[in-house]
Amino acid sequence: MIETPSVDWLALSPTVALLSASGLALLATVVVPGWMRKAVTAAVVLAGFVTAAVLAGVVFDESATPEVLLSDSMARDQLAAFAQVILAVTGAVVVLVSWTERRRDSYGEYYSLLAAAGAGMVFFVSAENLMTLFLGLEWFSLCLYILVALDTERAASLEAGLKYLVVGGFGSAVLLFGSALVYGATGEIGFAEIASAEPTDDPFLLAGLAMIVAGLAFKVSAAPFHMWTPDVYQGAPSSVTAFMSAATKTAALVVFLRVLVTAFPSEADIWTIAVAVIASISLVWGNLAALAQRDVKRLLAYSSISHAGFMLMAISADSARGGEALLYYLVPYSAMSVGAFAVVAARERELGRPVTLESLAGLGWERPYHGIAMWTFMLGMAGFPLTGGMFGKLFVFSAAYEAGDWWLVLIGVAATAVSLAYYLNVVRWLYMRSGPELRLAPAGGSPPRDLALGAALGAAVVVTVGSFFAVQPILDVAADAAASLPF
Amino acid sequence: MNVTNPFYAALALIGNLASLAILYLLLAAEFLTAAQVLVYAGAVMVMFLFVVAYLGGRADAPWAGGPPLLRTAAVVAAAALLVEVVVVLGLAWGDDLQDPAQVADSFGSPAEIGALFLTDHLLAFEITSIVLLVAAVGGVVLGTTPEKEDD
Amino acid sequence: MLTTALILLPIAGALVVAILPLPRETTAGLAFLVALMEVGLWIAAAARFDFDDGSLQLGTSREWVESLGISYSVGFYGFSLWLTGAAVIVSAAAIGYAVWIGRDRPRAYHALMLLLTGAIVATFASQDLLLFYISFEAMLIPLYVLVGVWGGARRQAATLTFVVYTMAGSLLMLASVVAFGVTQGTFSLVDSGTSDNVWIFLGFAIAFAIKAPLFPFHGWLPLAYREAPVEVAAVLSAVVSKTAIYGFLRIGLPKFPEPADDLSGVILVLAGAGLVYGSLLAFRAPDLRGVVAYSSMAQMGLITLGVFAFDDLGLDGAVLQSVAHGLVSASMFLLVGMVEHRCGTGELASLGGMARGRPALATVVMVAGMIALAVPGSATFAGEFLIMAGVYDQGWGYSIVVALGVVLAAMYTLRVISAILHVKPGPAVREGALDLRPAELALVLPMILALLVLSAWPALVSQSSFPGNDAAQAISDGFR
Amino acid sequence: MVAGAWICLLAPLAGALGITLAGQRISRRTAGWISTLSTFVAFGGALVAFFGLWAADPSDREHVSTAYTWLAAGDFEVGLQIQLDTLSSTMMLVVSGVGGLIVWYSMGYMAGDDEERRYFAYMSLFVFSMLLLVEAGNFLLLLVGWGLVGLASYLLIGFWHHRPEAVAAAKKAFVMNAIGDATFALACVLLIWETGTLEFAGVFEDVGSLSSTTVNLVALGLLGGAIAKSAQIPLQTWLPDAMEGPTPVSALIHAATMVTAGVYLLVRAHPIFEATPDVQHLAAILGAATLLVAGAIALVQWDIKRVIAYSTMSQIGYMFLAAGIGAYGYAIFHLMTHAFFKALLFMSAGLVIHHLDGEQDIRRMGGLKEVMPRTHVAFLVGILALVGIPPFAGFWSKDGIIASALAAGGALGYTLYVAALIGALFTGAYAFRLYYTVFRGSQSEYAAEHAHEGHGEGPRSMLVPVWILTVLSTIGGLVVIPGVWHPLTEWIGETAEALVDPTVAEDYETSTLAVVLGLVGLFLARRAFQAGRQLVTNPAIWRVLEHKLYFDELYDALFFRPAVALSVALRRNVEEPVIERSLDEIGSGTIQVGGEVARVQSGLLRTYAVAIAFAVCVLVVVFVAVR
Amino acid sequence: MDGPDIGWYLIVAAMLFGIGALGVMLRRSPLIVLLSLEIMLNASNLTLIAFARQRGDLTGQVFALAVMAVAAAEVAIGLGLIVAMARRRMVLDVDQASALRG
Repeated sequence: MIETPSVDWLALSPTVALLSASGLALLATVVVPGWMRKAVTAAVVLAGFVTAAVLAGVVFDESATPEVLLSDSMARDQLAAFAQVILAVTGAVVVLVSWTERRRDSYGEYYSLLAAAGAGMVFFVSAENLMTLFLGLEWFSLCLYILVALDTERAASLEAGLKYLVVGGFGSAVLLFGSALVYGATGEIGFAEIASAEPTDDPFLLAGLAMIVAGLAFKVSAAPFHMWTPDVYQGAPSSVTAFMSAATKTAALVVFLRVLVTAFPSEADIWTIAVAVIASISLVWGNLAALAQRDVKRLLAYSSISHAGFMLMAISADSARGGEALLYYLVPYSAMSVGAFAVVAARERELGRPVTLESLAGLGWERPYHGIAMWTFMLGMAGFPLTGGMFGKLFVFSAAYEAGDWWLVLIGVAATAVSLAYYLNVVRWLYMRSGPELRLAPAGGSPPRDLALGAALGAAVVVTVGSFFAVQPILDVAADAAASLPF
Repeated sequence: MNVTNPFYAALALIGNLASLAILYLLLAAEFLTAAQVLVYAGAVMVMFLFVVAYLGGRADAPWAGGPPLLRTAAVVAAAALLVEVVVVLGLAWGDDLQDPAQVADSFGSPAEIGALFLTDHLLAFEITSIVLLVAAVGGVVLGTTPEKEDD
Repeated sequence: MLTTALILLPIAGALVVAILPLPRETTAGLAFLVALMEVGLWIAAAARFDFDDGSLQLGTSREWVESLGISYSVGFYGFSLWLTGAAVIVSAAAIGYAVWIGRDRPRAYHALMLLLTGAIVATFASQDLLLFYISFEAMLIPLYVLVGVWGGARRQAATLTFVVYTMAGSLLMLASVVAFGVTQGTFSLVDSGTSDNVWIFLGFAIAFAIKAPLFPFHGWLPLAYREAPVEVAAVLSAVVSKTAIYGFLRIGLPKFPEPADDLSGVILVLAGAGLVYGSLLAFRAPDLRGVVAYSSMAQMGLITLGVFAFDDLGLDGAVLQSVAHGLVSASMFLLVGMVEHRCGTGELASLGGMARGRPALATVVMVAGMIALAVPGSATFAGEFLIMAGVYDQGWGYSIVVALGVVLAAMYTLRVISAILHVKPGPAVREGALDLRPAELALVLPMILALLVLSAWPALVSQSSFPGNDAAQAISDGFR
Repeated sequence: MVAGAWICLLAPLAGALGITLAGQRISRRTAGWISTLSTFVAFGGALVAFFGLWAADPSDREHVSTAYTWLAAGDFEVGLQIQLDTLSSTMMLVVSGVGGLIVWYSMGYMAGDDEERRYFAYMSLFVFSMLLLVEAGNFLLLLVGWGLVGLASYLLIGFWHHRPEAVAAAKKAFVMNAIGDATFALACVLLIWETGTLEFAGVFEDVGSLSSTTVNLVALGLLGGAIAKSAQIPLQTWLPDAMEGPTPVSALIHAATMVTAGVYLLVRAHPIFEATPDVQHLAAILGAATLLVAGAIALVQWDIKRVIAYSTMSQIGYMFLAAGIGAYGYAIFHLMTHAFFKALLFMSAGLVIHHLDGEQDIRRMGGLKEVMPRTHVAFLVGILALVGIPPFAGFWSKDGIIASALAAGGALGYTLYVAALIGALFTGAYAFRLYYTVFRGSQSEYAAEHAHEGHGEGPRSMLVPVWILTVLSTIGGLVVIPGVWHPLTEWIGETAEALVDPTVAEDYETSTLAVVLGLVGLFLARRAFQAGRQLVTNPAIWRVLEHKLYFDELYDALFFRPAVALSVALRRNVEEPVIERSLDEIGSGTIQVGGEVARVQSGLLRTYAVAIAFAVCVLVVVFVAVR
Repeated sequence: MDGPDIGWYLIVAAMLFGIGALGVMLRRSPLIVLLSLEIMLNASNLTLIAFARQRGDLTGQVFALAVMAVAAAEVAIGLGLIVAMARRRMVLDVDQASALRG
């Protein structure tokens, strides 16, 4: 008889909470009558995310010293917990954002899949070997494929789904092949073991590492692996886009950091450069392409690519400070992007058509609350003071500078300068258009009151601005989290 | 790979997979061989054929097409991938690929794999099940799209 | 504490104004009240300030980010206190003007104006490099919208050029800030030592050169000054530009002695060029704002000459001139606004003859103009003379350039005065156009009076700007 | 007595402020009285100071009093300080005295102008500035006064701001003076760096120790200021245009006081000039040139005030000459007498103009002797004093100067001597040409219809000052009688000791020559007048003189147009294309690139796959290759 | 052991991977693209198993098994998508799906 290994349920608790939420929601879609289905499932999933956040907090508190569970298949450390908190909170906010999203009746499935995806990510960030890594990745990716394509009545949604599925499949195949090679080179799949395994510059190992970097860069949507991003972000339901832009990036980046630092320390000299290059390509590409966009979701997609560039900068520093910088950056970033997409979603529902810059005209005056929120997010992404975005950039830059990549800092500065043009352009449309342009907007007639979305926006703004004034606490936490990696 | 009709393509794939199964067998992975045959030749392919049948002749799209540049680029890229792996192999050939480890007969037997799945790779196992569940849900949600003419 | 209050009061005021759903007039009035309270606070601060020992006073410091050595640390030296004084007075006048003119969307407008005030004060007060950067940037946020929403016809081009250009500069500064802070291990201006890295210095220098602006970095100036709401333009040219000077005085020179010295030649030449260039363009600018805008560019060149004279005369002169020019250019801009308000245009060709029957306008314009052209005996004259004397040590040529600037200033200022006041009324001047109303006088006169006081006693500023009344020493010691 | 000096300085300022602040609340007449009285108070203060000094022991006749530190930077300090010595006290008397009379006079002259208050405020401001100039205890304060009188003159020349000529003239005057101020300021800068102070005493002590170039430059700078202020060649062109201002203004600023400030500066800064004789002689030469040129031009002018203006220039030329050769006493002496008689001339001219409703062209006057006899007397006295006919004031002072030139000797001395004498001839000629055309002969019909009897020659407020000045112009020169006594020159000598002292013989021979030449001029003018022809008959010369030797045209072509052209060129070729457009181009360029980049995003799924595949290949190659 | 060297298996795997990639990059029918993806995954599987054998370590096989499941799931979703597209009368050609671009 096989003795079943002891499972550390606390470490798994966030995942479990979300899974059960997802399961309940799924159940509810079947048993609960249609008129209250949406409410119930949403409530359940919201509760799930909140519990997950709380539990992750507890885990963070409990696991000061990182440990590896279940024969090195998952890690229980503060890095994972930190990321899980961000992910769970993001998920909760997204639930709020999607409350008034119009869709064919598959609400139950939507929420349950959202929870499932959340669970996948929450597990993913704690993956400690290549198998769990791959499986976790596929886990939330599959959920996202479905979510993206969920608005089956919109051709765009389906197209986005197909593209995401195919390109995503391609990417994960690459990742898988890479893992296979690494496995072949070392005979190990656990990160720590890979690091300690003998062959350092075995060609298999290197090729595998390259492919793994590629696969993860794909999920981070860093150039040149980003090309799916704009299409998918544009086509997907706005709430899903919000979730992807914030959560997927967070999960993927954290894992990126974990894999590279834990599993391939002896190849650091190569992958730091590689990551730095990828980062700079993303910065240049994302910002330049964003200049040409009219569709706001697309614009934000490109901006998210450039942000990926910034955060990869931090990873390429390969230092504790770099880790801190990345983790800090994630906080305001996810808040800002979720918030921004939330505003877009609201406008979308109000106008009933995709949101272009033109259709933002005058929003700032018609809906002061949304306007100011969007303003905050744009300035934050541009790295203006009074938002966490500024400190994020500062830390990333200083990390890169300490690592000696002053050229990277300069590229970052230039990219930021370019990015201003389109971020401010959004603000310009919000406030400074008048007369003819305004006719695109519905004259008067306030939109359906949407408290949930309002609350979500409020939360996002609070985090964005709060992370500016409360730098130190966040930074301390981030430092602890980063400390759980063997720098 | 240049069959235009998905139906034949699918059948060809079955053949492909079957031969893979043989290879697995040679690699002393009996259980996997079985799984391969069942999962692929069975489930997956059946799904495929269903869909193909459902979609009927509408499905087949012509071979390649699109910008020629793209085509050449594709070929080059694929070739490059292949070549690289081969080169890597060549680099690594010398050292340890010759002498595979000696393994017991029970290597790759269902029992051992099952044991592993229930001990070391418990999580993997669970996740796999979750993934499958998700897939099922997804298939249903997407599959049951009502016909829509408008928009 | 007082310093923090000075910074927070306007910001708090901004929030209140923005949030409370008050009627137009009340909102505007409230904003103006806050601005006046700010002036009052400054007076209180000046009263507490011991000018004889010019060391850092009214300081507060609180850790912000230990790991990087970033702290919220503020305080005043003599010169920064004076600059702040000019700033609060000017912005009070500007807000008052906005109230009087009745800008629409008052809640947003006044909130932004107050925010701007707070940011400016914070800039002058900041004793931490990052805090400086933050407030330096924060000024842009309100300015962007103020110009872009309430500006003239081409406001959008103006505002985008302005912000992107200045932001580009200050991002270079951010890079430098990072480099300096990381190498120093602290961002505190008080604790950090000096650096001899030319590149880091260049980052700062370019940012300041764009902000000032110095020739040839003034590409944003003509459009911004023309299109901005006139009172915003006033704040822009009077105060915001001075933050660059503060930057040079507090960071550029003390923290980078060698680089500043090595590059002083270039900067001096650019400054001199800017002085002449601006004056020449002002001399033929077709409209009021053009003249004032280019003249203030010339003035910034002059002040920079003073700063990079590296000696007591030049530095004290620069501070004195900054304060004086701040007040005078603000009054000029407001007067321009009042004239434009009456005539509907600033084209010199279509103005004229406004002196007849409008004694108040005539007198105020004349006085402001005379101070603007630095008639001997005025505070501006004192400043220019000190600079002229100070920069002589760097090369007699610069003194000549300053002298040339004085003559050119006379030419363009007289041109604009006559164009407004003299000869026969222009096509745009209606007989009905009124003299200055009491409200308008109340806005301009305080600044004029302050200028007259300074004219009667320029030493008040020039003697009390730097620790131990020894500017060069203080700078070379890095204010230790 | 120092208190007196302070009162003298501050009273007019108080007047000016009072009038400005009172604004509409006081009647115009009150404003006039405030201004006048404040000036006379200043005169009182000056008297106190003067006699205080007079009574004091000769060794104790230099007092410096500092109110507070006006400007300071580091260890450089400049106080608001006044220096009271024989020179400044004399100047104070002249300025406040003559000034008071003229302000008083202008109460009548300006009566009915709707901006009288502004006028009197400006007048008081001017008197204050002038007093600040003469009392200043250091160069910077002197420069301040220097600039302020320029300001006041700008304001007053442009007083009738609806007249384009007036405004243009005002601007011209100010800009030209600004040039002077600039060179003056530069001189001060040099002094700061070389001597570390700007106080007269301190500077003069160190002058000896300075390098010759430094001294030269400083002296040149000061001289530049002096020339600009005193309208000497080559910065003389503003003065004639300045006649656009009200006549009393011309009398006060452009005859009696401000324009002579240059002379005061030369005398005040004599140690510096003495340290560099070349520059000092340059001053003398310029003075001589000016007195000739101006005298010649005066021969052909038609505007009564312009004639007098040119005569002013030429008289100041005499003073420069004197100061240039070191005859400080005579320079100041002539400054004083000239203040008397030139003010007198202007004021009586003002009476005429006032009488003829603002007409200034002498061709439309004539035969006014009958209609305005008293004015005629006053004017005649003024003319005689100007030409230097004994015993009138001008005679003593001017001949003193010419004699000093003789005494100075040397090539320079003699040339100056000759020039001065020729100048005397010119003086006689243009002075009497003016006199005859205005007062003698038959009335022009214009004069006839305007000069109706009855409304007298003007209000008392105008006449009384004229009388006083007439008296002064008659006897004012008696304070220096060669061979008998010269208290004034000695008095001045205590501050600025003369370098030359003409002997009595030189004096008398000069006097005879000068007087004779003056009379010759008189007769020439008379003959020409009776013959009804001009003094200058050669049309070519006439044209040249009428165009003031084309100085205006020259400067216009030399400075103004180039400046304008340059500014326009800069705007067209640098500002707009380079500075402004470059930004737009950069911006649009970047956006275009962005468009290109975005176009790569073809939307074709397969491209994405290809891109990824390629990227993977590259990564693998790199990774494998690096190791 | 019986059978060829591990290397040959790997070469086969590499070729399969390449072929699959080629399929994804060249074919326009989403169905066949899915098939190609399957082939790529299988290539990885083969690699895994080969190494497992060569290391004498079952982890690889377990991994491969998990991958199979995942692959199946992917197919299921992919097919669902395709069906949905077909229902919406969308042309089943990935080149036609390029409304989202720029």
